[in-house]
Amino acid sequence: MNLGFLSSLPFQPVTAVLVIPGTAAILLMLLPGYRLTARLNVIAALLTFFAALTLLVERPPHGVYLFVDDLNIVFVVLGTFVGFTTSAFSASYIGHEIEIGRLTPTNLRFYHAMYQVLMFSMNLALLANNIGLMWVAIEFATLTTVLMVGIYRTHEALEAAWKYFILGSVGIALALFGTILVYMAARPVIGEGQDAMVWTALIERARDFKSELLNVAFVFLMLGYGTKVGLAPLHAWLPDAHAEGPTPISAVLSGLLLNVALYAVLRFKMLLAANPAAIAPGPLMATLGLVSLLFAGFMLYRRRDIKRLFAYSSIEHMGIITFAFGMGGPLANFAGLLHMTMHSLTKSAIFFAVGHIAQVKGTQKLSDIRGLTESHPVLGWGLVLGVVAIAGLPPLGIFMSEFLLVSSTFARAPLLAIPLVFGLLVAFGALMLRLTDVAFGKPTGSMAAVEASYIPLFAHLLLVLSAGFYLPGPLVVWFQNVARLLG
Amino acid sequence: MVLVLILAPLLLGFTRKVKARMLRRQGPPLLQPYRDLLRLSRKEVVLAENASWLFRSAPYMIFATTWVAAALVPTFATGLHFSWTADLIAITALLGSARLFLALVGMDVGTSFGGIGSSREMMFASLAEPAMIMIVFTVALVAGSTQLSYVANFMLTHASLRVSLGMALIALIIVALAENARIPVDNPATHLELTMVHEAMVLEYSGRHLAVIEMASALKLLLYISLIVCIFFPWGIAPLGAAPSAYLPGLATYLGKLMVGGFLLVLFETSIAKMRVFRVPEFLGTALMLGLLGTLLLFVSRSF
Amino acid sequence: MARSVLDIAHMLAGGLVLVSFMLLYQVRMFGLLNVFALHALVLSLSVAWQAFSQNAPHLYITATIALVLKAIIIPVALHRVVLKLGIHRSIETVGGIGPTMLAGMGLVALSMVVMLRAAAEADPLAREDLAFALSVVLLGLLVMVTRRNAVSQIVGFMSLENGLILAATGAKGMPLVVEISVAFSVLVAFIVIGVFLFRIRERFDTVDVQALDDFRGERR
Amino acid sequence: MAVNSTLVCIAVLLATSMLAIIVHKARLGTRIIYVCVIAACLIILGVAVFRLLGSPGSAATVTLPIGLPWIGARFRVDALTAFFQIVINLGGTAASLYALGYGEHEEAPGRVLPFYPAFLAGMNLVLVADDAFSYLIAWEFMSLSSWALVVAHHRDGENTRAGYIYILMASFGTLALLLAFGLLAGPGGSYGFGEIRSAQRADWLPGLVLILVLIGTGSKAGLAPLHVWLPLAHPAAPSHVSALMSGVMTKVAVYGFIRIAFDLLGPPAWWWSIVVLALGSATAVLGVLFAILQRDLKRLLAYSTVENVGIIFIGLGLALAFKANGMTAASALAFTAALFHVLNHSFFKSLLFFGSGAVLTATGERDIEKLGGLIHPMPQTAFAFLGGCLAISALPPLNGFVSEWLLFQAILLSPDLPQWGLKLMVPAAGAMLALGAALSAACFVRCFGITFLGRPRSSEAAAARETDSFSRSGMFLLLAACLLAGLLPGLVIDAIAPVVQAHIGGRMPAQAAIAWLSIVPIAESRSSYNGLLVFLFIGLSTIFAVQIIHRFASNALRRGPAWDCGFPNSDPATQYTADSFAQPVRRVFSDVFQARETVDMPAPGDPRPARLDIKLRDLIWDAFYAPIGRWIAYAAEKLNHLQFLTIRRYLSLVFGALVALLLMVAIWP
Repeated sequence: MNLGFLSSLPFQPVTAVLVIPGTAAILLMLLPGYRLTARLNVIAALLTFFAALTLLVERPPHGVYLFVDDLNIVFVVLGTFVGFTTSAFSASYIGHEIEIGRLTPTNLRFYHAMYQVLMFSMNLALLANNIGLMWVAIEFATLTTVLMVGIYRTHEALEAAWKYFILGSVGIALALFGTILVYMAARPVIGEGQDAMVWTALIERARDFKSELLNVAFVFLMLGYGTKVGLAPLHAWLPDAHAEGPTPISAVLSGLLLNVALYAVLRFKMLLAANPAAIAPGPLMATLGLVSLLFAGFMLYRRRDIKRLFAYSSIEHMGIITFAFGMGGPLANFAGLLHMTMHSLTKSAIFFAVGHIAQVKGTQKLSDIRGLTESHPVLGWGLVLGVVAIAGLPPLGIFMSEFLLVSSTFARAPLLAIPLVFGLLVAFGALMLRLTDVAFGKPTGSMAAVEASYIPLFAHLLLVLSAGFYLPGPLVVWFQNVARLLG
Repeated sequence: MVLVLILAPLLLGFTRKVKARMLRRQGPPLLQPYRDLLRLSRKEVVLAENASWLFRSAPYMIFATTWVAAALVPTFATGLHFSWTADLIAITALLGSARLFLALVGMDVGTSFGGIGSSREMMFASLAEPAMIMIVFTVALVAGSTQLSYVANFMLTHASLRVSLGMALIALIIVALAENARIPVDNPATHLELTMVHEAMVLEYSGRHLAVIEMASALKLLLYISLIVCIFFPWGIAPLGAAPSAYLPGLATYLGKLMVGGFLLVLFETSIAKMRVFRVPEFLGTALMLGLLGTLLLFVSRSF
Repeated sequence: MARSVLDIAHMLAGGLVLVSFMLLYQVRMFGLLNVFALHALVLSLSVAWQAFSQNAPHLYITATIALVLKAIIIPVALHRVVLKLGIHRSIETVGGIGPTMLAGMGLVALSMVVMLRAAAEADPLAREDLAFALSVVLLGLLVMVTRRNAVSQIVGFMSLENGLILAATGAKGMPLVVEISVAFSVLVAFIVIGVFLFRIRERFDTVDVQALDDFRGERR
Repeated sequence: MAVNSTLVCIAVLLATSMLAIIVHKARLGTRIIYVCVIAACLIILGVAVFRLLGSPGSAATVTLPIGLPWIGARFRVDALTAFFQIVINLGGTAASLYALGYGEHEEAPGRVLPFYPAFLAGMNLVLVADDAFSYLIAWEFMSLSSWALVVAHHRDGENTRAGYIYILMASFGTLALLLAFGLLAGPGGSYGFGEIRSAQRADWLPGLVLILVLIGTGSKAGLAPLHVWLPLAHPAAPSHVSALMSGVMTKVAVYGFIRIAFDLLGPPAWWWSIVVLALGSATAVLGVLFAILQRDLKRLLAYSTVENVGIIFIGLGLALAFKANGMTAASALAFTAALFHVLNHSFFKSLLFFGSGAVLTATGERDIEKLGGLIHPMPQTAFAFLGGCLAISALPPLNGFVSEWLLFQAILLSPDLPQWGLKLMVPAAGAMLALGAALSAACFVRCFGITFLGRPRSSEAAAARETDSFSRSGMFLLLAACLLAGLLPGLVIDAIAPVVQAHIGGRMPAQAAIAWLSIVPIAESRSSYNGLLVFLFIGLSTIFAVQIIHRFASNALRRGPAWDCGFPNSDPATQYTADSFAQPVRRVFSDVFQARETVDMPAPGDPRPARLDIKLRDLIWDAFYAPIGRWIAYAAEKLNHLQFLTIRRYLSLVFGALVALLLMVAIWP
């Protein structure tokens, strides 16, 4: 695909990243018919992805509302890519759902529209140069996902959506309060009005801000956005939302929304880091991360539902990433970024596999799924590869980040490394235990061949695999810049 | 090498004779063992149906290994030509391989007695061998060599009384008793299968095979006695590079020592009774402990 | 002038906190709803006053939204719900009123300490407002935590959100306040609709969240 | 040049496993794959041999632009690497040769063929890795591929369980190594081995690293108490893979230990050797004791692997002790002995596993209580297996004896060590070593006797057939290797010398020059051994005896029934069983095993058969692992309640967190 064509479009790529999904959403709201809408959905996602790619090529100047810098472009590109692959996956997945009548065409129209809205709001949250705007966008994303989680209208789905909704709203409220406090802190320095909420302005003047106010603000922001990240005491919505919603949504949640929330947290961490007098945000994040890691690690053992299992593993990995950014320093930050990327790819891949598995086996109960590698070799080995990757075994990408994280942590703060390693081991044990049961042994359930689209699954896994061996130079430089940015 | 071959049955006969005399019996003539061997070798061989090639080749292996081991022990002169081909440890190991073959053939035919024999034999061995190694350690640490000729020389030149050596001697005697299937560990003259250890293993043998095995065990006895002799009582043994003329007195003293050794052995045997199989490990355990103690003593005393 | 301005703002904000306390010790459903209406009223007043004192006209919109939506429509709607579901008897609270009140006091104290330390030399008006807003937020959370019943939890959440609006308006010259209040109203609307949309009445015999939780994904 | 060719071969191996995914269904697929593997292994082998004998001193390095971005993947071949390359690829070649025949019986080639070359590639990669990252990647890749092979026969629950425990222990070890490297590399993250070698460290650090490395490599090598996975996982895999895991992969772990403890870590402290020696001797004795009691042929072999690893670590411990006290010659001796044993064990353990695989294919049985009399249907296998048994029992003139003999010689030099701890530790280790050697002899008499001798105890055993020629050739190749290494130890020692030179700073005196090819560790007056002559003597005297007998004695021979002691019962069940063979040992060491014997002796006149049940458990498992498992299960159960809270409770969690943090901010100075 030649980028010249895209940049020759009448509008800036930045806006393109937002406009394409927006218009697509409206279109999809109107158009009937599953095939057409599914295709349109994929195409829109693809275009968005290319638009995001063009951002790499020529970076637009910082606007008042939108801006692009090293940090958020990582998230944007990653997000749009996963969004695209997921839409491709969802096309085949939803097709099956229609056949078995779990979804009605009306649901479907709604579903696709919502999907694009989600894309839109997430991209907005990432590109927003205004902390208020970012907040609004994230709230919007949450609401859409709430609606999509509840789309099946089963007891469990509704309950999950409700739980997600209530907890999410509280999180939103806390985040808003934090945002207001930041404004209050910025106002005396920058002056009233718009500018005091513009990110680029804030970060420049951050050192002069009132540190105490910033501290309080960070507490609220950490908890507010941390709820979205799914950190341990605030995680409650995450497993059920993943388990009860349609699998593509689970993939998007794990692969994207958590990252977006994390992105918000990172922004404010940078803000605090820029202010010498404020409390160091690192320890707080590190603690929350460790707690999540350990907690999720233990929770993995008692899971009976395959999607919940991987939801908890998302909590675990978010914990690891948060810990990494909490540790700070070039190595740990690099590890954190890498881990985040790899986790998005791997986890969404796993959900692709799990979606098809659940469809062909007709159940999500772990105890009813056995011997996948024998009954459905491609899916089974795909799942094995994915779990092996997520468990942090080489030669896949996550190993590299865990390697950097653990070794650098142990060299700097040995006492922190012990719980980290312990948590990793516990989680690893649980994952491999479940994997052994699911992938091996005498097959149970239907042996029917599954009409699945393996491309997204294996595209992701291939990326992860290659990343384990080789990170392209530009990517590395870029990550290193971001790591430096995060301090 | 040939010498030991000739002497071995004689020693056996001697011990039997003396034993009989002690029991107030007339006892077989001194040369009886030779006669037995000849007779056996003339008899035909009766093989069990399912005896394998191993069963038929093993006797020769046993004989050969034992013989080589025995030939490596300096008897009356230290300047043996090939003495450097193997040292004490190697000798122990050679005997070990002989034992291994013996135990294997014990299991070959697949009767229960052979099994009993080999399992007990291996259990004894698994304690006797470490004990032996420990003894070797002690001796080697004293003499600064595991090379028998050098050891004998060392003992000859600066022989001095040492606690650890005494321990080693006792341990070695115990080991020797166990290895040669003598009372109290085993009764060479038993005819009740359940009490057999060594005999049980060779139960299936007959004719020439039996002869070879008997020869081997006779060699073993000789080997141990001459081992004890040359390590602990090397007096009169012809030193390194001595003129052949010195060999004669050496030989004489050697024979004398053999007689004494055989006599003591018999004395010991007749004075005590055979012990239960599961008391044997304790018996051998003492040997192991003594050996280890001797070694430790030397290790520690080095620092003074 | 400035003095009285400050006092009135102060009084209104303090009043809001007071009303939150009243929310805390309501045991009757309707009582709760009425008090909440009052809460919203006070809020709209204080917002209006801020609009006047900061002469920021756009805040009037927020005030009216608060007034119309929160003080009138939603309480009425909730009345309907309560009647429809027939749960107007009384609401089981977790822990007695006494402890709850004490906890509330503690929270207010905490927020005072935090804010006054934090915003020491920010301009007094904003400072007071912030402190009060924080305590309102915390009290709202406390209400949510101490009530077993969905409707009363909604009420708690809305009071919390009132606190946010208070803070937002208190933050002098803060942009987007209107948008935010609108967004929140949408959110609240969603919640209220949710009770209908999810047909909780039909699916469950009661809106008691306990009942919702019986459908926790993995049965034990 | 050496590095490049090695890397190319590794790439070929990886490509082969890719290929295997495609062709594993094809009729000739198995052949193709294994032939490719053999080719690659042979090339690496040749290069390594050439290097070790040709230009041992130097070290060639290559850096590829993959792996950790700012370091790149560094690869290096020095003497140590070359030596272990020889060990591994000899084993690999033999195993592949064996598998050419054995693999035909594989029922699920799709689960073996793709991972087998990957496994070999991983092991080779570990050897050449020259920075922490690529080292660990290779290390874990090795574990991963072998895990896949362990769970190849996945319908058997035992195997999957074994695989689970294995992969868990493996990643535990990897994390330990990761921590070790973290310490070595320091916060700056200089992961290259070069930097690590030259780095300056706090004096407390190397000790900690050594402990971590012991945990990391020990868990792979099967050092007690980290050995529990080994007797489960090794038997679970197909036999040629078991051979690789037992004979070769444990050696890779040893390599890791040597590479870090002797190379990267700088001068050792004397107390390290105490730790190593203690662990090593405990492992040796425990391993063989448990081996004696096993009824499963392959598990028995696995336990004996544990024992031999113990022996190797005893040697390494001695080497550390001497090195720490600057006694170079002695240290060189001990180190040589350890490396020699590495080589030997890789030979005869692979050989024995091949044999067990042959038995498995012939009878479908691993339980030796159901075997017996196999020497008649499969004489050649029996012969090879017997050779392996003799070698592993450390009997002259085979190779096993030489390495143990060298070890004993090294121990004899240790009274000059100044530290009291060592003065007491070393003789104890020596006793343990001797005990282990003797017990292993007993163990393998039992193993061979019950399996191959006597009468068949089951119809399968009775119906057994000799295995195919490929399998046999694989076995005899290794048997020849055992014999050669036993007869010409001098050459092996000289070949090892450059490795020793590189890591100890001294070497044993050159052996090749000595007359009659005998070996002399220190001086002839101390000790010397000549495998060749011993062999010749034995051979001569055997011939002599045979000649005499056949000349003078009657050659009459008659087949008759075995002596039944006047109690005719020809049922094979009356034979001595494996358990009864082990019974004396079990009694003697009863307090080590805690074996539960339950005897059920029916009253006279009761037709019930009498029963004797023996329950045997690995104490280490009960002592360490079971409690951990229970604890984790308990914690998981308790925490699991958090999945089932009400929304209100979740809210109160959030609320609590908020209040707590606010308090924290409030009391913040």
